[in-house]
Amino acid sequence: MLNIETLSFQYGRRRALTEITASSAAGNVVALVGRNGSGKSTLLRAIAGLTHPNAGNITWRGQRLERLAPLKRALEVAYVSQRPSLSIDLTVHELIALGRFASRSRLDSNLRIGQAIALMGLEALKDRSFHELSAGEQQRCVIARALAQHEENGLLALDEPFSNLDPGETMRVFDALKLCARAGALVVVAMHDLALVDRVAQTVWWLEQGRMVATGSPPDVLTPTKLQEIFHCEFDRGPQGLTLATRVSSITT
Amino acid sequence: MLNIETLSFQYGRRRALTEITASSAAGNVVALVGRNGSGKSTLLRAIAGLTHPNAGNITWRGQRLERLAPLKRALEVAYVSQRPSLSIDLTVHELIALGRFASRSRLDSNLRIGQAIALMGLEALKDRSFHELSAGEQQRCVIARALAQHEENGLLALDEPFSNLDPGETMRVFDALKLCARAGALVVVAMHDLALVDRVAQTVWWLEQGRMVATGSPPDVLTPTKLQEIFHCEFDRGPQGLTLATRVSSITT
Amino acid sequence: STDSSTTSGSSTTVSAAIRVVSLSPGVTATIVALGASDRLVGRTPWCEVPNEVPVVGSLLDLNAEALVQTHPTLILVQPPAQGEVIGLRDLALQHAWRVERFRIDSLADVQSLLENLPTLICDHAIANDCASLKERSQLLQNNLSSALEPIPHANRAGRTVVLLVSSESADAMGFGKSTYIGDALERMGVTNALSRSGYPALGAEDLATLAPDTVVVISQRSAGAIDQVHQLLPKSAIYPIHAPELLQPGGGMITGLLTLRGVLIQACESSFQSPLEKDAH
Amino acid sequence: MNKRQINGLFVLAALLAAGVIARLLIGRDPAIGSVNFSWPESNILVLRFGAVRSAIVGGACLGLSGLLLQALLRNPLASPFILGLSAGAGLAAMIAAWSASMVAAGAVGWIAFIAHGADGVIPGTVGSLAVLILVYALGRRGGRLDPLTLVLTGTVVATICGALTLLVQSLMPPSSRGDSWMWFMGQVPELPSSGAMWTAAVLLFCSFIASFRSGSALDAASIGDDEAESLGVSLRRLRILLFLCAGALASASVALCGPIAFVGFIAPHLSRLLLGSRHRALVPASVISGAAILIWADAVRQSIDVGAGRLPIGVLTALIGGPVFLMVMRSRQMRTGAWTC
Amino acid sequence: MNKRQINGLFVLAALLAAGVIARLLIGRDPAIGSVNFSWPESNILVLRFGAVRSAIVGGACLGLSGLLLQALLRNPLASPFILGLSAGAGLAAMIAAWSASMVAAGAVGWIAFIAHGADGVIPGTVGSLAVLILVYALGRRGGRLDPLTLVLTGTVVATICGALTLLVQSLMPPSSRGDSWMWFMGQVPELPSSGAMWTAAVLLFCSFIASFRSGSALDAASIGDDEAESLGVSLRRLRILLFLCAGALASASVALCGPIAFVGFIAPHLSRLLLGSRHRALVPASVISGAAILIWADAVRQSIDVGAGRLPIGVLTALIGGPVFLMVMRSRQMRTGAWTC
Ligand SMILES: Nc1ncnc2c1ncn2[C@@H]1O[C@H](COP(=O)(O)OP(=O)(O)OP(=O)(O)O)[C@@H](O)[C@H]1O
Ligand SMILES: Nc1ncnc2c1ncn2[C@@H]1O[C@H](COP(=O)(O)OP(=O)(O)OP(=O)(O)O)[C@@H](O)[C@H]1O
Ligand SMILES: [Mg+2]
Ligand SMILES: [Mg+2]
Repeated sequence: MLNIETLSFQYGRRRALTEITASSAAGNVVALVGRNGSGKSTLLRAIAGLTHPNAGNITWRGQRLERLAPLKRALEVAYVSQRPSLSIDLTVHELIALGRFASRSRLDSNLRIGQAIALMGLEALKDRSFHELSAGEQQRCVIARALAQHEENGLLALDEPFSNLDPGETMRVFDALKLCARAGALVVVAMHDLALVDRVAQTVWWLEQGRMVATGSPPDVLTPTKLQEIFHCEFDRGPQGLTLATRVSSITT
Repeated sequence: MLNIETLSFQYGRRRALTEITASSAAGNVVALVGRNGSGKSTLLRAIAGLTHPNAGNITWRGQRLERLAPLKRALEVAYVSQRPSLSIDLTVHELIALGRFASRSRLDSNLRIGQAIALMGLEALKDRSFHELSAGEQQRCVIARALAQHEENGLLALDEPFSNLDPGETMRVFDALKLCARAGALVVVAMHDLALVDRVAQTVWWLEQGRMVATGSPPDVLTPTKLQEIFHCEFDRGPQGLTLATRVSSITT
Repeated sequence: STDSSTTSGSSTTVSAAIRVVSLSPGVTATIVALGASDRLVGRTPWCEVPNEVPVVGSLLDLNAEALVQTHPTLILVQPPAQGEVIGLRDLALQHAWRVERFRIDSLADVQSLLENLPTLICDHAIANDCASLKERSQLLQNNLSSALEPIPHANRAGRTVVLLVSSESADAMGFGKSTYIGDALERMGVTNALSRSGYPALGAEDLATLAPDTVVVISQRSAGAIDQVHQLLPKSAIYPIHAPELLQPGGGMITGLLTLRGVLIQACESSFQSPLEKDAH
Repeated sequence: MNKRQINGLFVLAALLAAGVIARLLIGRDPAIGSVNFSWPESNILVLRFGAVRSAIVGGACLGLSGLLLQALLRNPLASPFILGLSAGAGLAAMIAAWSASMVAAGAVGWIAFIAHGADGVIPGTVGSLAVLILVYALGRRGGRLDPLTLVLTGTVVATICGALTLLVQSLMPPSSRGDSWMWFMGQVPELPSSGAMWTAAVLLFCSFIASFRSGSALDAASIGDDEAESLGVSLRRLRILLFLCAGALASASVALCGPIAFVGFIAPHLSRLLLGSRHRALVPASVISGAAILIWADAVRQSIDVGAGRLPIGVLTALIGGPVFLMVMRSRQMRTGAWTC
Repeated sequence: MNKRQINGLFVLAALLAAGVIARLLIGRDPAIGSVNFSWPESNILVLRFGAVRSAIVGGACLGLSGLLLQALLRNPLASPFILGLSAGAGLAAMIAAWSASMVAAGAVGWIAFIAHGADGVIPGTVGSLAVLILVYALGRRGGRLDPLTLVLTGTVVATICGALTLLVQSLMPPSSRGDSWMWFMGQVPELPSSGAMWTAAVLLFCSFIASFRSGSALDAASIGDDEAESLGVSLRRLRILLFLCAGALASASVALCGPIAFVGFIAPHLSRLLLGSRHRALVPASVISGAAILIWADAVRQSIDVGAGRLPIGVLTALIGGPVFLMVMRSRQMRTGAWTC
């Protein structure tokens, strides 16, 4: 159970989050949507316990994650940042193995690393250097790392994990996240592809300029009129779910 | 006119592109699609004249770009990489101004920088430090830099410019690219969002494992059966154009 | 170009016409030994003088302004070093200063320095100045010769080595053949255990292998270092001496040579008194 | 550990062993300067063993310290003395020497106490610890150790200490100024002070255990601060730990061998070229290669005489380690075409 | 340029002007050590002007060289001497001095030729150019100058040169060993060799123009190699240009002032803290702040006497530049909370 109460955060004097309140039970996929710069990444870091909020608080299963020791926190929450970086030369396998940093059991770890590699389809890339991969392949590696780290019933906080992924890989990752949620995890994903959100998330949290403007199920929140208002582009809700409409096609013609 | 002839490229001993042949006239938007690791970025860097191919050649308006002096090349082609980085502290305006590095005329440059900023809606962020922006805002900055650099009738090579952008900004960037193409430029964009490709690109180049497996207009190339085969997920072609179907929704239920 | 306001306060006016700047500690020490330090108006930071003489920098970091303000007539330098001060030559020409160079490496260099210095620094305007300086120089040369007289029964000291030890952990420096100390040992008839030339750095093992009969350690304060030499050479006779003058070849080292001679004589006598010990070795 | 790492460690260990044997066998006649190889008499053997111990412990301290600092400061130019520790130790040694000359001139009290340590390890240790604390205090930003701030602060503090050393030196009587320079050449003492030896050995042991256990934390720290924290690495604690270990090791090596920073710069790079960049393997590799470089340098200097007796150890570490490093760097470039630091 | 940059340049220029005035006015009675402030007589004024010229040109060379190297090597620890140029110059000067002593002992030919240059700038220039070529040859990867390879190569070559210097030094009689240390402290000569002065001034002028014009190329080079190339920056040419300018400036400053690397390390950082990181502004700022630091250090040392005459200039640059830098660094952190290098 994730509980966010009147959370505020600022970078220096710039306000990034203003009195955010929201909550979600485990077993869900929560999609964090909103315009660029609306505060998704900031909120996600706060959820993962990596920053100290200026006001309000966040609890996960009653604990304030930012106050836990990192080793303990790592067993509760796995985080993937929007800009992965690596300053030394590791192979894919070594990088994913870092996901088990906090775990004690060797045997269990090897199992989990193998599972994560299989789940992300990285068997063929296992022994290649991370720096020699394409952007999408790298993205899959860091997701695999988070999957290896993540414990059942834990929290998965992913910041735009689908960027750079091809449609097939996007599906693969989504399936993996759904699987985690079904197994009892809470998955919070910042993302921009509203069509995907609509199809996959149980809950949508919508941020605007650091404020939570809407929470609820995708069909309730992502109505074509609201989307039109915010993003200035038209969406249709057909039998397939949400799809992008007009304007674009108007130019194409 | 961009002409690619039996182009091959390898990283060390690893083959990344194999005998690519394709061509496109100016005034087009060419979408480069394919799975992760299929060689899109590699091809784009070759198109931008940043690498020396191992075999074959690329010509743009009859010139081999990789043999031009960088200052001259910069007037022909603007490039945005998949992983923008900046090691010093610049403001957004300063970063975008770098796009005019190769140009001689000061006045013209200021005009173009202003236009690019307006086109990408960065007026409000103009004086902020690049490092203090959100990922999507940074992405818009580097696109603005390429727009400022790009000369009419030039070549624009963009590597996944839509990653990290919200739907509204995606539309904005797409409109800008269309505008460039209409004005006589050739725009080559590596991208994964097939629904967007379908709506906006005139030509699709499809790479598989370093080979060009299909070229042509979106409806010809992006047929649901082919997509199913490659990406293992179902697409529908309805009145709205291409949309992602089943499998995903099957899980959601 | 005389400006009385900049004249050194403590220097008397024995020789207003001769104003010497020495850029070599060895030369300075020689001037002091000649009793002519009253005409020194400039020195390096490394020079030790009894009276107050301003520092005008060194060959490698000259304080030209201070040098000009001392109004020298004669500048004494000791090549080779890193090369001479750029522009010193021009400045000297411009101000009509005389510049003299001395090489001081061997005992012979020291002797010729003693011979030549008086004529350079004496004031012909003052009666007897040159003569008395020469006299003192002769005296010093005599002292030097007598300090270097063969020591009776010098071979009783056995294989001898003179060491400079600065601290416990650093290597000692030995004085080999054809150095000024090596020359001195030879003149005194003592066998230098270091049969090589130059100033080799000697590690602990080197000392233990060398196993000299007599060791003279020039060290100012490092008690630990001397203990260490004892520990390394339990069978040798070890004589620590306090003679920093010995480190600077020139007229100033004569007292140091006398100290050295003293301990060497002691070494010969003590080994004469206990011949059994020597036989045992 | 993978095969490359194990092979690399083997090679380094073999080099170290060969170095030990060489150092034990090489002898020289100091009187004429000729070299000989033979098992020495017992009184000489003791000295050679002493040098072997100094070289192994000192080199290991330097290698590990350099590795930890390169990881902590994220800078390939980092070496044990980047934080100013050896400069601090040098300053303290110089102050001790100065106070000794004051004592000789009749001063008393605490000056005499410091002066008493002039020959031993006390001033060096005190000096480097003082600098450690100072750099720690100044090198933080927002309450945390920040690599860039730390590396700049360390460099500046080192330079200031160096300047103060010269200042103190010019306060001393001319005749005793020259001596202290000897200290700055570095040594591999054949009669190491047992205090310095034991301190260094104990610190090396503890730091080795601590850094070996932090091996994967060090790897994890290279993926960016946020993600590393989320993996369970306490960057705060890791940095303080690294800082303290690296500082203690540098101080210990200074107390034992004086300032020979180059070994600590080159041993980690050489290990990285041979074994790759995982810290689990790099920690033992840097320890071994540091010891190997120092012992080989010491062995070679026994057998070289250009007319000035034994050369300062710093000359040999540079003349052996430098070219070896350049060769390995170029050959590995040729082979793989890619080398990340 | 924006307001912050213009203000910063003004402040630095004012500091430089004040430094020049201070240096011209401060005098000291060498006999009694008292300081006085007054317009000097003409024969003294000439000397003070000489020092002012040396400090301005030398400091400017160092500041610019440091800036270019920090940009080229992408390393905040880079300073003019990271490439081993001063070590090379020191080695050559030492060899010259040694051969001078050989000449005295009867050697002839080219040794005599080198020795003849001992009091000029020839050996220093030859030495640093030789090192420049060596580092250039070794510091490339795949035919291009590569920052990491270059910085490691430079450091190693510098250390090797330092070791060789010690080696040559230990061949010289001990009485002349002490002196040569002084050279390594650096100087601000009141009687600069006109050859060195002109060379440095011309090189400074050309390098300044070249780097000022490369200002935006330097900014552009910081956005990653591919993108920079696509903007029109020829990284190959830029790096070679920077390398040559930085190397020539470092050599010139060594010939003029000996090795005072610290000014070159600190001037660019100080400028960056004051003006931000755009190179158009940093180029003039580093030139001015380098000159200002050196002239202030020289002015202050005229007024200090701890009993051994003037202190070496290196002591003052560290004791003035160091704390100023630490203060500015801390105050700016307090203010903005963010500082990128
Ligand atoms: N620096 C490199 N060294 C070696 N191999 C590389 C390097 N960069 C990419 N590759 C390999 O070359 C192939 C093509 O890579 P490329 O980056 O062009 O793919 P891409 O189509 O852009 O993928 P993505 O959609 O993930 O961006 C991949 O198999 C990749 O692993
Ligand atoms: N390091 C920082 N310093 C100052 N302001 C920042 C910093 N990082 C982000 N911001 C600002 O805080 C706000 C929220 O940023 P955040 O990265 O959370 O947005 P986001 O919703 O993740 O955007 P995107 O979709 O582009 O990733 C933005 O206005 C951004 O400019
Ligand atoms: Mg974000
Ligand atoms: Mg790509």
